[in-house]
Amino acid sequence: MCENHLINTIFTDFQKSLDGEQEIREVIRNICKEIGQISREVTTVLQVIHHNEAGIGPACLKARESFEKAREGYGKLKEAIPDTDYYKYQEHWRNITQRYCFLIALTIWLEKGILATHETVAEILGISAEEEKTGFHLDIEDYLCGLLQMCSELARLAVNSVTRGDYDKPLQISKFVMELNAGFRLLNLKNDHLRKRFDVLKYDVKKIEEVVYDLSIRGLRPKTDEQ
Amino acid sequence: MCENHLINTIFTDFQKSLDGEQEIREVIRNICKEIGQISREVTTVLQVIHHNEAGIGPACLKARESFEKAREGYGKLKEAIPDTDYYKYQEHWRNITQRYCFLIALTIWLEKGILATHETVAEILGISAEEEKTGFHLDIEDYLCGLLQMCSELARLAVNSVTRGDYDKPLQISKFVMELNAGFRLLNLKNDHLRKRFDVLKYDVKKIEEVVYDLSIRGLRPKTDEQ
Amino acid sequence: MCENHLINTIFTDFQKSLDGEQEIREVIRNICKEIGQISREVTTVLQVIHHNEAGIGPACLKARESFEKAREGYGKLKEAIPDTDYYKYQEHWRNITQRYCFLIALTIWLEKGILATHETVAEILGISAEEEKTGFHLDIEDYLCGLLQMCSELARLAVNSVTRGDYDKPLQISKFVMELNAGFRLLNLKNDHLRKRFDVLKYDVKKIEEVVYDLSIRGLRPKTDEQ
Amino acid sequence: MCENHLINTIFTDFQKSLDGEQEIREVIRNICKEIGQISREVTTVLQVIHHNEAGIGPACLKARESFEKAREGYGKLKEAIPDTDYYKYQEHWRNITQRYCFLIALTIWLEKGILATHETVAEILGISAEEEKTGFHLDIEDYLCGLLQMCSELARLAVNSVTRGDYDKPLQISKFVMELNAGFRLLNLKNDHLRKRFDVLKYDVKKIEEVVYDLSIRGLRPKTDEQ
Amino acid sequence: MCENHLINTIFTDFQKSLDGEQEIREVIRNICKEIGQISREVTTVLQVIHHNEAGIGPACLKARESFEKAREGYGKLKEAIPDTDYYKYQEHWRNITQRYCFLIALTIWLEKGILATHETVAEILGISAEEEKTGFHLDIEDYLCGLLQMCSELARLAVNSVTRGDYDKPLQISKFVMELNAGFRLLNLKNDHLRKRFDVLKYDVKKIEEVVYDLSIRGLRPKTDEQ
Amino acid sequence: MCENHLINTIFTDFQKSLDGEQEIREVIRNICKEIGQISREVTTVLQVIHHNEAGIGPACLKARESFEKAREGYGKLKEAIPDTDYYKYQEHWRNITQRYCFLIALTIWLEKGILATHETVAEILGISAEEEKTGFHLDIEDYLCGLLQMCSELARLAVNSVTRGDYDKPLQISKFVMELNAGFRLLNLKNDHLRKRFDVLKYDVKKIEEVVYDLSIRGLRPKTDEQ
Amino acid sequence: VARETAISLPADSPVLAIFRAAALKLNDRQDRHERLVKLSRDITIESKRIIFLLHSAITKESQEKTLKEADERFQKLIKGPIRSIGLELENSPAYLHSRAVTAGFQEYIEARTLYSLMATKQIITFPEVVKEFSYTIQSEDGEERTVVTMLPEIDYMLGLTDLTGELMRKAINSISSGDSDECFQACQVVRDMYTGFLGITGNRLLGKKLSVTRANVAKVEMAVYALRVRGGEAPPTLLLPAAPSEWEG
Amino acid sequence: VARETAISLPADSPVLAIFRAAALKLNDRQDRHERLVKLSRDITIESKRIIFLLHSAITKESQEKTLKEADERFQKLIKGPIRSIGLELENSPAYLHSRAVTAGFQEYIEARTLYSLMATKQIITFPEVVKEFSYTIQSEDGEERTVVTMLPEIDYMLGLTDLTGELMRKAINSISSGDSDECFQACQVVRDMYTGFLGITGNRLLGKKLSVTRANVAKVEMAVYALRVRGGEAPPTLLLPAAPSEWEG
Ligand SMILES: [Mn+2]
Ligand SMILES: [Mn+2]
Repeated sequence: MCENHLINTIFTDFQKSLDGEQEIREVIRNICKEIGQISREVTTVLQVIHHNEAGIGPACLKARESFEKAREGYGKLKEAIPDTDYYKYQEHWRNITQRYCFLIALTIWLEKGILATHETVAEILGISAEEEKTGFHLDIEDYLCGLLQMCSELARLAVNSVTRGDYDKPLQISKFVMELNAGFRLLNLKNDHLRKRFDVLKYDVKKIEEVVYDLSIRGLRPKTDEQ
Repeated sequence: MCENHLINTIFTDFQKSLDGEQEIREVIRNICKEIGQISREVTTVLQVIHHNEAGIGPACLKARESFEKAREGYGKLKEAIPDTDYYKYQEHWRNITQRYCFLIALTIWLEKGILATHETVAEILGISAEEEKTGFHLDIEDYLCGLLQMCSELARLAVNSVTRGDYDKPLQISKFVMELNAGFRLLNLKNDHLRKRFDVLKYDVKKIEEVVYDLSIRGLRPKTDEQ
Repeated sequence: MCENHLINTIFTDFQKSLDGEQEIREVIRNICKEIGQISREVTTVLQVIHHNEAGIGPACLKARESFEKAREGYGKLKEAIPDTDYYKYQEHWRNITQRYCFLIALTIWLEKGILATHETVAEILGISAEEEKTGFHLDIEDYLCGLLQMCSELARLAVNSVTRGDYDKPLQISKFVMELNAGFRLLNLKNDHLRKRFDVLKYDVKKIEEVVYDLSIRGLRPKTDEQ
Repeated sequence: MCENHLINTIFTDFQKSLDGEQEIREVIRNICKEIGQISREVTTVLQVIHHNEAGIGPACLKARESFEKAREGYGKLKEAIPDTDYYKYQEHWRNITQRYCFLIALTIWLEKGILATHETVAEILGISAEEEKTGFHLDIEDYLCGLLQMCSELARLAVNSVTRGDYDKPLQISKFVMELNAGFRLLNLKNDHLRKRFDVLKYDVKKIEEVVYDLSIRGLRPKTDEQ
Repeated sequence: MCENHLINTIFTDFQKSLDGEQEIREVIRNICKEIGQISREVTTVLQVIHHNEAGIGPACLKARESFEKAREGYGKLKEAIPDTDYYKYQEHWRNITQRYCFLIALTIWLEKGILATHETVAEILGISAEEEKTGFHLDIEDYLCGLLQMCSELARLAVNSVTRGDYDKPLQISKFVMELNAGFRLLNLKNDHLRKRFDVLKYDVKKIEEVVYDLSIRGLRPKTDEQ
Repeated sequence: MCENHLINTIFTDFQKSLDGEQEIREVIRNICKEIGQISREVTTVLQVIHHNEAGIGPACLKARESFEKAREGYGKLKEAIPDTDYYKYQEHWRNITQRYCFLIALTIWLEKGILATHETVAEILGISAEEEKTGFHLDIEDYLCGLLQMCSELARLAVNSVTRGDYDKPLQISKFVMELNAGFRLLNLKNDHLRKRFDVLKYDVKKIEEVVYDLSIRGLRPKTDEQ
Repeated sequence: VARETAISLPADSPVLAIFRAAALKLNDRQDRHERLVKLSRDITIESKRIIFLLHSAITKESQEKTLKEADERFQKLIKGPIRSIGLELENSPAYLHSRAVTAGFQEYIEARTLYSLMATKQIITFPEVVKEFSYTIQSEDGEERTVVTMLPEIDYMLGLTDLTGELMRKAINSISSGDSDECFQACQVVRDMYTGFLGITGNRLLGKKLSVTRANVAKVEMAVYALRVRGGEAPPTLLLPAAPSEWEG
Repeated sequence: VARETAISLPADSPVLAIFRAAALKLNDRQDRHERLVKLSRDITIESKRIIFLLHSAITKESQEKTLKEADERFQKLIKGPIRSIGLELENSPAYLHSRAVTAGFQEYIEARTLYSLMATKQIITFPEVVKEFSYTIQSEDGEERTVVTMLPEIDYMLGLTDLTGELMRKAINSISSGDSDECFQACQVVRDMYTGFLGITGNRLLGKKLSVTRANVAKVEMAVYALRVRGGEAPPTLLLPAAPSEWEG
């Protein structure tokens, strides 16, 4: 429309690449909607752990099934995004991925009482754990954010376990979260989202310690093998 | 003053429509002032629930009387606004309506321990719960916002009940709010305001769980049939 | 997942209405994207008027074709939106509609040198100029905003016409914009956006007056019948 | 509702004073609406000076009539406001009053070619020019702001006079504005708003000088006695 | 320097009034600096209440001495400002006066456990509580703002009292702040600043209620006569 | 007041240095008021150049006298400010100093038609032209800003000279400002105040060129020796 | 429990190992980011200076000299900091650090396109710039490999929006140096670019800059208008000495 | 005229000479500013890391190791970038570039004061920090001279305001690691600093940070409150196993 041919080309070329980007974003948005919905379901399923001991096992099973479905979504995501552009579009799935890290790590802890590694979580989502020049992967910061979310949920679980009369779990939680706390202190965080989330960890740890203290002074603390 | 007749007409017509809109807004503002004042009175009346068990019944009665008066105000509002213009002026009464939903839902819970439905609240305000037919209705988002405000108030009530030595009410509140929480978790919220309000619910839930925990660990929790 | 049936119903119903709204918004967004794109094309096409006299006629023809396409878009919009919900979704198309008013009024002025009335613009877009009957209409504020945008473009055109050696057009523009200015002065504006836009008109008027001045003082002003 | 009598008194007293203030503001707002409307009409009436020499006289007459009406409004304002509260409510009429100073000073210059003094303007508005005695007065800052607005209008008039073929008026304007400019240069301004307005004066002066320049270099400048 | 005599007079007169105002402001600023400094000292002195019970009495004595000095400052202020100009210069001392209201109300509560009335505070500052007669007075809004600041400080004191092992004071504070809260709820606030400050009160109330709760549930709450 | 002695010392020491700073600022402010007033007088005195050729010489003389007085002020400033703190307080005198650079450079050009160097201006103000680690000096950026202000004034002078019938001065101005323009183009400017001021220079140059052009086409351009 | 846990944590705890690994990765990222920010600042300041250099030439001869110098300085940037960015990001995702380098890239594009317009009367295109950012690196073991410094297209476009500002300056400068052809040309380029930007949709950053571009168009149009109004008054044949009285009316 | 003037400008024009000198000065300033910004960023990032290091120690033994490491890293900063700043500004007014370095200084102070509180239970004072910023430089000709890196007192104070945030973190951490003494101490230091800041008048920057400090005080006070409320419920003698029923009422 503009008579200078070269300038015309510059702008139409750019519009084309914008359109391409727009399309990719549309695809991403749809996939994210889907896996976001699944993550919300898992979250709801896992709520049962706060009120019903017996429900934990089945809830984990259900969660595992959902992770399978999420894995498919991540597969599609991996395909949709050009190899070099992971960080260009990251904002779209960042929150959701952090939530999956949280949900997977929580499930694994409920199942086996151990920490899900970066590799394990990535594997469950069917993506790489390595950040390379190109390619879709599980960003280490998202993994760490997920762990912090898990700690908050575990603090809540410690409180509700006692309400349910389970005096055992708070101690397990305490031991586990303290290890994570020691781990997080090894990191140099910038003043970003992860840092803010990390500041919350202190309060989670404090809450858990208070529960353990409450049990101790009432002699409700179970004897463990270690002590 | 402007010599072009056509232009003259366009602008004097527009000034007329501007003036008309201004008048409607004036009417709305006056009605809202009135029903806003009533809502403030109800809020004050219901404060007694935090300090005085015996005052709850009478407070609910007084509140009911005020709702009658508010209903008249809503009647006037309904008349003042053309059917097609509900959303044009909605901002004027939005906050007030949310507060009424809160107050009505709280009153009904205090009276009967049940959740006031969307229809019930709309009926008490004398307006439709359906958007379709007539323009003026009780927006469901406003209703839900009111419920969330109620949850915050109930969390506070749980705390103050314990102070008053009433160890029963926190458990009722816990059960009720947990159910609502489960309901809200079914939603896939986009809406900004409702979303933010919903995030507050998590804190209310946590607070209530901690109150129940405090009662449990001290053996102050009344035996209920279910457990 | 939530065991309380009543609550379940409330929330699943709400989710349905949320989804419905979401769908409507999606539809609106898609239509707006389309007509927005068309409006951008017209804007680009009409740029030619600033440096090529001969291009004006063809540009107007092209613009007219695009308005036909826009009209289809507005038709779809009208269908998509329930009669009562015009103001609920208005923000989506507000800017675009103002731009169409601008483009149509500019085209008509270029073609015939007259002011496009509110009815004419509405007709070209295939929508009602009246609010009362059906919900969807051409808001008069949007129409006026479009006229103000046109005045800015005409002020620019006055300058560029002189550059092109056309000393006639500035005088036409001057007469036309002065009349519009007189019209706008009749208004008692409250509205923020329109008000701000109107303040810009003062600068446009001043600019045009200075162009006419520059021609007058240099004896470049064509003799007109009136003088 | 609040059981502590002392506190009750404090707050109900305060509510009364709040209500009183609210009422006064309502009254002020209504009067300002009215005199604002009149000022807008005068502004429109005086627009004619830019296009039609012959219209100037009649426009001044019309303006004078409107000033009479404005005077009544200011009379009501003076009554409505307690002597001590002029500065409490000043913001309400500040802009309007500045505009009246502008309009009155412009009218008087058009009529007689002289500067309307602070006292003259105050007298026309029927208020005191002195702050001391009674509370309500014509603030000198507002008067000066009005003069600055007049200078901008005169700069525009200089341009449009030339367009009309009147090469005399620019020189009168030049002489008048230069004198005012010299006056303003005597001030040591702190005040933000006045300062900013004063900075605009520099541009007005420059514009007027350029108009006189254009006339001079083309030999269009009428011979005056002084030169 | 400006040759037109009339204009010269106008501007030199104005410069005189500007200078006069400037002088008054200078005087006000100096007095405010002084009483501001004193208020800061009192604030610092009263910090001791949070960690040292024994220091409270002496701190109140010191504060009282400072109020004497402040009273002198307010005396000078009263003299410096013309009766009609209270609202012209109010911004200079507004924050400081609010702080004095806070400090005086806090001191009196610490001394006697009662609310300092508007009149009492005004008297201590040596100024009128009434607006009508003389211009200079203690604005009731400033008084109320001071009370709200006191409530925040008392909420903090409730927390720190418990830390110090004083389980009595939180109950006193609770009773006192609840009464004030009931009072504030009677108001229909428009005013922005006061409104925002009032919203903070809700958090203060909640905090105090939670402190009382913590004492109650742990059986640490002293028996009072009322219960 | 705080019991931790060390912390107490830290803060009282800091307050002392703040107080010292405050005192210095007060002194600076007073001196700046004084030299600011003088600069305003010079500005007014030099206004005569635009209307009265004969007044230029006397105006320069008067200006020179005022520079003497300003020099005394700068002497006091130099004394008042600790050697290392020039840039700490620079904001206070920055604008004024730039104006002096403008006024001095203008005076010298009017007197001798040459560019006042950085050293010359500094000398007239009685301060150093060298930026060393310590000491009061004439900042190079302020000097350059002053030159840019002079160029704007000269552009205005070119216009007004023609009005006065002096066809000689515009050519001198043209030659001089073009040299300065070539000079400024050698500088690398940041996106700061100086850069913005420099962008204005283009328009001044353009204006001057237009005047020279106007003279040329009318054969009013005096023959100079160079051509 | 906390302290007990901490004390009892063995140095080879698998949890700690996970975090030690994470700490390394995070530190690497931060360090790299810092290095890139510094490179970007270097590019920014040098590009700004080249722009000033390009404005400084008044005569045709000095312009040629200037263009030559500018070209040399671009080459230094390409072989220096821009190459370093490529090497720094050889094994890391470029977009991860795009915020660290965007300012430098944008300013570079502003300078580079201004240069290309002056040297060739054409705006250098995105692919052409990209081509210049490709390097052949000799490893220590003698093997060659290709490293490319990735330039996001959006940075190129954002640089172009700023170009309109420089062209506006150039146009007004060229009026006062009497070169009206250059002024008309610059005006048309700015107009064409404005038209181009008007048609672009779907990018927030560009949208924000549109009003600045519009202001630049207005300024440049006013400049050529002034040129024309003056010219209109004085047809070349009348460029003879004449008394002002003849020009009346 | 313009072009003529430009062409006729001799290369040794005194006007151009003035501007050439000015150009040199302005470039010097800009270059120096850039170098200082880079040094400041280096200081910032390393200081932040030292702060994290200081938080990482959980046990007393690890704390000693940590303090030792922190001290070494401070020395590296003092002998490295901080010294470079001093040298850079040896002949230039320091305040001219204070905006370039303030971020680094503030973060350094935050780290340094936190360290001093942990190592000596005292906050290192401004004069003490200043003393550490003094260097003896050996010139090439063997002569010694003293160079001081000027630290504005306001940067020291701004660093202190941020210290309250770190102390708050430390206090809450120490609760959960069961070290209630440390928590009470940190609380009192934060309170004392808040009291100190409350008394300060006449600085806008500090005023803005006061609300952050207040928030930190509130957080730390809530932490010690929690500690006390728990303790209040459980007198030491009752720390024996007991059935929950005994704790009723
Ligand atoms: Mn630029
Ligand atoms: Mn920090």
